[in-house]
Amino acid sequence: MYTFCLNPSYCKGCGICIEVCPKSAIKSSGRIDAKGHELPEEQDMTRCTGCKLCEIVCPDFAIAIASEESTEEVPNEEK
Amino acid sequence: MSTSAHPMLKYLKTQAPTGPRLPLILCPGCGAGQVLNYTLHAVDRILEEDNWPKEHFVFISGVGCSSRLTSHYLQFDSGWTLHGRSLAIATGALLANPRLKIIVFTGDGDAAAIGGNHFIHACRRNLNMTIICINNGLYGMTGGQVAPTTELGETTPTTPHGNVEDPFDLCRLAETAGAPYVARWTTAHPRQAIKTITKGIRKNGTAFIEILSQCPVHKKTAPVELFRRLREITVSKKDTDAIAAGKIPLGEFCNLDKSDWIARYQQIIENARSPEAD
Amino acid sequence: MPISGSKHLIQPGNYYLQGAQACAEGAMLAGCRVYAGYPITPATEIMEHFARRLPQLDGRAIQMEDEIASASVLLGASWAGTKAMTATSSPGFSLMQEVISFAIMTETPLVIVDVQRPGPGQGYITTSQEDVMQARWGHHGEGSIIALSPASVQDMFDLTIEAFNLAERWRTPVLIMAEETVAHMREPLVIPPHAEITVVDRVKPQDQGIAPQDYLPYGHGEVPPMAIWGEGYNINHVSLVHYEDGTVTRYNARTHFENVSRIHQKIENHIDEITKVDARFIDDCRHLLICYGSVSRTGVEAVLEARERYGLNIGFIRLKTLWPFAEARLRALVPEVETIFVPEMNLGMMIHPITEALRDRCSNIISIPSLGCLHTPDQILARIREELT
Amino acid sequence: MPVNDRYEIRIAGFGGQGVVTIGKILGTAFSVFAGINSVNTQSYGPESRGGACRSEVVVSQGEINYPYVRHADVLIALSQVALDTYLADLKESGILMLDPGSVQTVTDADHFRIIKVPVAALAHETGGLKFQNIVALGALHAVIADLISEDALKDAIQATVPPDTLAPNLAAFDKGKQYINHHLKR
Repeated sequence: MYTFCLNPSYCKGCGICIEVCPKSAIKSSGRIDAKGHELPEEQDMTRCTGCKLCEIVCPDFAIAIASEESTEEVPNEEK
Repeated sequence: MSTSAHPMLKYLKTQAPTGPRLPLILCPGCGAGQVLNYTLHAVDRILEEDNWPKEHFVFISGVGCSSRLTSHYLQFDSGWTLHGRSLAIATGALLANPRLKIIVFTGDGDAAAIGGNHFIHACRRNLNMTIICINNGLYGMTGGQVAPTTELGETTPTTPHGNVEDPFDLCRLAETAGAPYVARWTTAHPRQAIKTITKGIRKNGTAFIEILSQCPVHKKTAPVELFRRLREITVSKKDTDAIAAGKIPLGEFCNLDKSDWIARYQQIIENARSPEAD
Repeated sequence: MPISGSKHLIQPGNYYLQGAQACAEGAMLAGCRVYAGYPITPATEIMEHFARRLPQLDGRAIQMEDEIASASVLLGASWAGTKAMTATSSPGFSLMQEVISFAIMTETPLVIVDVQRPGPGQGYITTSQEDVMQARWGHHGEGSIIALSPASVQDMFDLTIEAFNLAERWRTPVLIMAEETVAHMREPLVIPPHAEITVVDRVKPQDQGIAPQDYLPYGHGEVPPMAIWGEGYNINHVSLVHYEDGTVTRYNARTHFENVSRIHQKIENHIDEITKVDARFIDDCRHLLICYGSVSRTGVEAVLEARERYGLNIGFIRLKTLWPFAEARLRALVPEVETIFVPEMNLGMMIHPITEALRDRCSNIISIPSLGCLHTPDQILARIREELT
Repeated sequence: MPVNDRYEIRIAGFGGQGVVTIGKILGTAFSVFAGINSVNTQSYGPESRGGACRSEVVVSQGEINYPYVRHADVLIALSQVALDTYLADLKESGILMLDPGSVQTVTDADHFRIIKVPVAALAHETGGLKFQNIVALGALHAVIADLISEDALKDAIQATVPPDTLAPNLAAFDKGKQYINHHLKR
């Protein structure tokens, strides 16, 4: 089981992640954020195979696909 | 909502003393961010597998949208330099310290127009650098003007009546000029791009990798639409019929073994410093 | 800082060399290990000397595709921790203005020699001082520049070492405004014991105990310590208006002013430390001759003759540093005089800052121009006598 | 030579005649091997061969300010054009050395001390035309031997020419010097 983690302050709503997902696990949220971007959201993450294509193609480093045993953490923020 | 973050953020300066540096300055759906993502995946793999010190990696760029990738985002040594001159600057860095692993981000205007002369000579000289050219077929930063890679007939702000010039094939140019490693992919080919960039960085000598990219803003088209189009207009280099019909070939065009500038010059240094020399 | 001992460095002793060779040998003693250039008369001899000698010192010389590329090489080499230089002549110097501007903003130490030839256009291949204003004002944007003016083969050696020291000390590009005359002439050259030669190296953040995570590439004081590529400081060189930490976003006018004025003032606030002026026969002189470069050789000969043969009480000043302009130094030296003569191998260029500095000391400041050749002493003398008798 | 007195030598001809090399050898001889200050300058056309070419050496026991010839003490003219161009700067009763094979016309000849040396012909006798400059240098030394020793000049030749051409160069020097001593001196 995988989790679709979106950083809404990085995402610009280009939709490429939705386009590349081979399983249609994510979809557009239909909501416009404060900067005018239409952000994606999960549709059905039970379909997700963890291929991470959405994470790789994201132009804004806004997506992380976490597996349940994921140890990935928030990056070190510079002082 | 999970707190997991993109794995490549470990290579980016998300935060600086004067405030946050991300999100990237690029427009929504810009392919340059994707190329950065692919490149960092390649570097990540190399750091994991090759035992190269991270501090030896240096990213250099010129001016233009693609060059914004080194404008203070990277947790690496980097230089955001002069329009067209990044390859000459990379040359200087390698003359000073040949152990550096130089990755140059450039665009089609930066590499082929204002930097065209430096580009062909960098390919000819064969210093150990990886040139990643993000080709969106126009000048994005200044408003979508015609570039040396713009298709014949296209209208742009500076070709309002249509472009009368034929575009450069940058890979053929690089190969003819002598670069030992030349390849092309698009932003819509992420896994192939990562594999090729990894190979390019590992290549001893000048590696030229062209990534065809999308500019949704100046093409006035949705990113996803352009992303699909990149798949449609390109084919494998092996599909000669489709290429003859006008499709753009993708893949590795050459991968030659030849000694690089530093290795050849090292012989001169050793001769000059040998006890037999004056 | 002691010079790293190498049997391949020019050894102390007496030599008879061309100015071009003295310049290259001085650079190598100062630590220059990368040279990039493009052939152009009358500067080519410098490059040919480097190409022959640098491999012996484990350095690298390269012929680039043009002067823009040559100057660009210096940026990369300097950032990677090596002192680097190029030499060109006037048409090539025009092409290098882009890099000079960029190096000022990115605070990159490098040295550019302009062996001046006459212009405009291709002009000719003889001697000239027609680029002295371009040296200061040729680059786009604000930013002070350091430019030196050698007059002898010994100067070509000494001032090249000085140029590297100034570049490293102030983290800035330094120009050597040579002329065909001094680049091609041969003269005795004395190489002092290496221990007597001062060599300055840039301050790195490591030297000040600054850790990578605390490092501000454009901070920590008037002249920021400079991190070297490959040493783990993740330095990003930027020429867009930036904050101390290199951030370029969130533009505002105050940051812009602070950024550029610091870069300008780090030079302008230290003019006395940077500049050199030679003066002779200044006490109680009634007239004065001010010049620079090889013209100062003719100038002093004309002054000696004017004093000895014609009894004219005329003093002599030579500017060894053209930029920053040594205005305060000049004002401290120069008394009220009746006439100031300024011979130059152009149609009157440095006469402008000289006039600006001394207009209350003298109301009759006269240009003695020459194009394409060094004035003869007789030419200068004739103009002096025409004015004063 | 008194302090601050300048002795000025100008050599002029076509490019390729070795004009620049004699200037360099003379300067090196004076400054490196005889300890006398000198400045050597040169000018040449953009063509490497065949253009007008000039080399000068100014010698002084004191400081040399103006680096070029003001009033030449010696003019070695290896072509008619060189003579016509530079004769005006030669001092009254200055030394004018010329090859009668290439310089035929001298105006105001009685104002100067003219020394005719068939440098080209003598060079052919020693090893070829390329040694004509050193023949001229040897001949010059016979005339200015009071200013500098033969050893200093020969040391300077050795320091300047490629090692494998040293022997013919020294022979050419001797040839020029002997010609003067045999033919023109009592």
